[in-house]
Amino acid sequence: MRLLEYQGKEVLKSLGIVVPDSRVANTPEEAYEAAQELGGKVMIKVQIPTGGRGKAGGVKAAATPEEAREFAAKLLGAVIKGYQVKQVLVEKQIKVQKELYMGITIDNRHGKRVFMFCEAGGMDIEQVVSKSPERLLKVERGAKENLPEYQIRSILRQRGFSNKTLVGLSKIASALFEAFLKYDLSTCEINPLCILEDGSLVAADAKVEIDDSALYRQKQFQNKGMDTPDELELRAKEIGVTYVKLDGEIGILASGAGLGMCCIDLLADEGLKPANFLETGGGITRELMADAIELVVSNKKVKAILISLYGGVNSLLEAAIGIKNAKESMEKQIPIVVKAIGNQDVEAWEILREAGIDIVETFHTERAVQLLKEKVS
Amino acid sequence: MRLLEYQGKEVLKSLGIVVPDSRVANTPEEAYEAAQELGGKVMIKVQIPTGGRGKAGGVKAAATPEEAREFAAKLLGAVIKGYQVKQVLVEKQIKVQKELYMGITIDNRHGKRVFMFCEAGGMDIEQVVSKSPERLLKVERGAKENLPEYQIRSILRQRGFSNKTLVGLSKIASALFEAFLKYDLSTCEINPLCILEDGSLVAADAKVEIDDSALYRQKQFQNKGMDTPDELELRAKEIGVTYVKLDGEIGILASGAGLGMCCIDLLADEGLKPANFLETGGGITRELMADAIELVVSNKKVKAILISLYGGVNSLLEAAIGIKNAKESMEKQIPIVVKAIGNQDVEAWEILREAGIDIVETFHTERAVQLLKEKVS
Amino acid sequence: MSILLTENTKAIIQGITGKVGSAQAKWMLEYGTKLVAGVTPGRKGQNVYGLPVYDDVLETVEKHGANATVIFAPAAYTKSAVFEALEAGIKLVIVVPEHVPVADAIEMREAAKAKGAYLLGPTTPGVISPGIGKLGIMPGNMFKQGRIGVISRSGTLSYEAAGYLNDAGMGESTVVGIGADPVIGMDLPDLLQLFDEDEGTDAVVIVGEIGGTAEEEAAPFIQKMKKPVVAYIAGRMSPPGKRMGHAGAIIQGGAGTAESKNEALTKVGAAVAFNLLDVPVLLKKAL
Amino acid sequence: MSILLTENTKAIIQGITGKVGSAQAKWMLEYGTKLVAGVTPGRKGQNVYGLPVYDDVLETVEKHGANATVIFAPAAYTKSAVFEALEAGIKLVIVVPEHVPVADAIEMREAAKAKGAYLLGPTTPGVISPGIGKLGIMPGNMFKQGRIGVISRSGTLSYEAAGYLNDAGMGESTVVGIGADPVIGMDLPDLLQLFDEDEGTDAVVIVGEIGGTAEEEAAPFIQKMKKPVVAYIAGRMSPPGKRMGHAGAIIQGGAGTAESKNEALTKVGAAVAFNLLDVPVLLKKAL
Repeated sequence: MRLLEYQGKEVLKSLGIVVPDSRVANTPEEAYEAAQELGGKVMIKVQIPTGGRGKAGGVKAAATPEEAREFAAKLLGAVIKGYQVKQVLVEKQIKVQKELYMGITIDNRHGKRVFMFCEAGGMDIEQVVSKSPERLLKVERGAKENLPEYQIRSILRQRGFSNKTLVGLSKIASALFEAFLKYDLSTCEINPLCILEDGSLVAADAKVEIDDSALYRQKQFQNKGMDTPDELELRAKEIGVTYVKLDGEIGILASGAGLGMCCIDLLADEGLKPANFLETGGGITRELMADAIELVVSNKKVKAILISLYGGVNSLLEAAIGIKNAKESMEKQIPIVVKAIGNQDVEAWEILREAGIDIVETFHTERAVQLLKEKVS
Repeated sequence: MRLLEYQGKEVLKSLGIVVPDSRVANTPEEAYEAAQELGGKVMIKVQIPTGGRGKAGGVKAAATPEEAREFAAKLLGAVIKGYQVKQVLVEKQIKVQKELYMGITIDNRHGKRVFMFCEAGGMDIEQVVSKSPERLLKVERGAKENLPEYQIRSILRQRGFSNKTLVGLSKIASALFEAFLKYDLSTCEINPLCILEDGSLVAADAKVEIDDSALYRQKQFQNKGMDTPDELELRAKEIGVTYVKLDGEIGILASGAGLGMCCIDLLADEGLKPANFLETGGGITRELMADAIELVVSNKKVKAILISLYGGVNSLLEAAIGIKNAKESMEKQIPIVVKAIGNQDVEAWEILREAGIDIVETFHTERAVQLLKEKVS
Repeated sequence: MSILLTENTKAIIQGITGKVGSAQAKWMLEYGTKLVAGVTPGRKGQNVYGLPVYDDVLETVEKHGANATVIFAPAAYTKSAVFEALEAGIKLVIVVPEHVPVADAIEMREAAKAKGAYLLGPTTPGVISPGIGKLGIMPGNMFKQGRIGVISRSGTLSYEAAGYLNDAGMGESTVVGIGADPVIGMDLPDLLQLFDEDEGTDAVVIVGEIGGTAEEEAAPFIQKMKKPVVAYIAGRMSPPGKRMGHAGAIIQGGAGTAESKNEALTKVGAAVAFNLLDVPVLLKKAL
Repeated sequence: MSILLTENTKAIIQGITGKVGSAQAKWMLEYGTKLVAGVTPGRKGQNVYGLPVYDDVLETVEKHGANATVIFAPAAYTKSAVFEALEAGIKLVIVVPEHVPVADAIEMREAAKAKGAYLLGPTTPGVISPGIGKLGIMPGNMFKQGRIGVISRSGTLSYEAAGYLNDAGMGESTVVGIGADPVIGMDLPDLLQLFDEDEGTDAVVIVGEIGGTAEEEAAPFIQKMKKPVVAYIAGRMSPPGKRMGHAGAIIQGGAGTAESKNEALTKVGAAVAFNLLDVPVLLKKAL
């Protein structure tokens, strides 16, 4: 889960890291008042949980409170990068001397945490790093290892920092790394980390992502971030399945993520476009199955459904009943092709056949795809 | 700093360890009410920061609320083991099937933490352990090492525990060890740790000591425990010196702990009894010295003073002025003998001589003791 | 012959008295797996389908010589169960649970490597050596004894891959679910080496998916292998930036695409299948 | 010759720009100690009595070959300063601060042992090798070059002990303040061995105090030593249960009495002095 910028900055503040003075505004009037309080010259920044806001027009510099109100009025309610803007951050402008990059992430392949630092921060960090990878400092740490201030002090000293700036950077780096461990973060970036004219350091942005699987023990972050703007994805969460909306017309339901991706590939090979990715996981009940199908067809573009299942702990009988029930309650009948193999598959086929649903009695998903192609063409 | 029993039990409760239902009472009437609420049969336990309360008559079993009031009336205000009783804990009586001992301490010599467990808990644990040391299970852990539940489960299983009791003991042990690290404890004991008839575990007492040097980062324990009952020791804390009251007539001031102990030994060899141990530490100022002497002579038994100092960072000039000032403001003049060696000692001797104070111009503390002996005999 | 799960494996189940643990124990036993005991703290003395239950893993090692474990624990307790197994000396740990915090997975991975133990998962269907046994939740009847080693990130796709192998009359020596999480216990080269050294395996199939760089980083090792490798990467038509079910299955910042994986694998001589259907065809060519 | 602090020692001071750090730097320099630099994060480029100040310890190692450090830091920052020194490769760490949490001392001790470094303190006056230099806060003029090694828990008593040695015309090779805290960096046997191997030392004086079991546990090692050992334990007339200034100086549950220490030491052939005055007498007998 990615925190909104202002939530991420609250985390930074709690670590003693300085951020620009700011207010969250829900209305243009609040933005006006905030700008007045902050001395007039402010940044107006949309609060959505994704990067590239600046390039998408979601960040504006206002010279007066009136301008702040005007920008806020334009941005609030607008849709930027798929998200409807509900709040803007009104932030005092700062005089920046130099922009740096600092971040921590996880190297999944090696199971390590990686501290990263670059003298060239700001919007073009990715370009800089891909052109000159040696400019990105990387420090790797294993399980439970910390990054004490003195370690990062020696490392950054070797890159030319000293005195106040060196101590400040080391404190921020060490605090950030400690928070990364403590809060189960999966990504944490300050970009840009600004050096002001007096040599002090200010975090001008904050990208903080928490490992979803660890939210149960990081209760302070519950109800933070922002829900996905897609209603179907929200509904999928409630049902307990994973749903990703795609552009095509063929609904997909698979009992595993790999199988789901495979279905998309196979459909594409036959010139069919998937309308979604949907993974049920292993715990299929009749209710879950019916709800999942209902979810898939609630996308009105869907004109046929491909279902590929393996029966494990839960028997395929449950799945079959769920599919039958879903079909019966469909407003408009569309072709459904089911491949179902495993626990009680013969009984499941019986039910599906009786319900008039097309089935493939082998494990071959590609045969189900071919049958589906016949049905829709 | 040692927590009072009820404060220690609050720590245990926060770890999910069950303790008997109880109330703290400041008056006999409160004890009566508490006993009523707790069902009548209660224990009345004086809340003082030391062990051996039971043997000293500070723990009584009351069969009725009236009896609880009566016992509380007797105990509140009484002096037990040198402490005036200000509060009693009124605690519901429990039906114990077996008493165990569990504790954690620090092995200073090896710099390790040691988890301890004994099947025979209760008041006589020390006897049991000194008779049959093999009955005390010890598990050693180094810096930052934890004691996970599964480790202690395997260890206690090998001592015959199983099922509910084994899981309960392991949970308590592991939680206790985690708290030991987290809260900078120096000692933590549950004795007895009771197995009730239904197999559940209840901590009937709690000895929790926090490392004084770590209190600055364990703010939740500030203002807990109980101040030393000795007014002079309290005053010494304010001044910034270490003072321990002893039984004799010779006041001692030394600029180091080792030197202070040495002074006691030397006085004893001459048949003189020390009235106190007082260590100033290295940072002597004239005010500290004068206050320290005033503190020493406020013990009316003191009939002479031995001062043994080394001058380091702070010059002996400061010490000499402090001694002179203290002497001038003494109500009753008593002999003072000073040995002072180090930074600006010659100048210091000059001042002391002029003030009519006896000095030894060498490092020999034993000569100062001899001179003192002449003065008092 | 087989890897990881062999004739010498004596396995336990941690969390055996739970609903999933006991059901899966039954299926593993029915498949003929040599299970020797189960562990659920507090349940010593119970019995699940004939398997004695203990309070701690170490006792199953002492009394039954257990050397492998399948873990069915809530995600929050998985790390502790894994550490208990590793410290008791268990050398094969199957971590079935999903939604284990990545921080815990990092610790588990590091501890297993330090102990020289094999750790599959988190989010693994487990391992099956057809004819010998199965540890995990793979449906036994999807597999057939044979001489092809299979390594898969996805459970369902490993069943599907085995189907095609069986159809082609090939069968599997061992099918390994490596785990679908971002951080997992074993690296591809570890498993490729085991298969390369296994007398019962003639060739290896890698069933991968988009996301991460495991396949790319395994390429140099594949080049050194004696045995042929055929790979299939699922998700070539999935859009970037979308997490396709598995936490690890996401194309981020241009990395982890099927193209980059296929290119890296082709370069070192692995045969890359466009579809699972092609896997047996490519295998026959390579053998 | 001497131990710990030798002709080859190149020391730095951590916390050199503080009030105590700079004053002590001056005294150490005046005594002739070879100090090469100081460290205070954020103060690089400054200069304290001719010593260059750096932001980090590693730079003093790289630029000046520093191999020893004296730490003057607030108790709360002492652990971090010690770890910085150890990780920079410093092999002699003098931890002057008092009131360091015991948990930190445990970590420091373990880290120093793991790195093969010598760590004195916390709560140590430091070490002095008369004629060579002093690292810490011992007043230099209390000591005289000679051939007796001294190990002391207490600062003031080490000065007093040296006084008696000097009076007797003996002098010291090295005087080591081992630290007065409950958990300290070095064990008596470590230091006894260094003295036993040192060509400049003829005999060793242990100035102990009540509390703990360090002297008792060192006894077996003393028995194996080539050189004579004379011991004095302060606090024989102190009552049990009272903490006599030092956190470690307390007789608890009957352990740590002067009697038990004297008995253990006598048993292995060490001469035990009743008073410091007797120390030179016993030394002359033993030599």
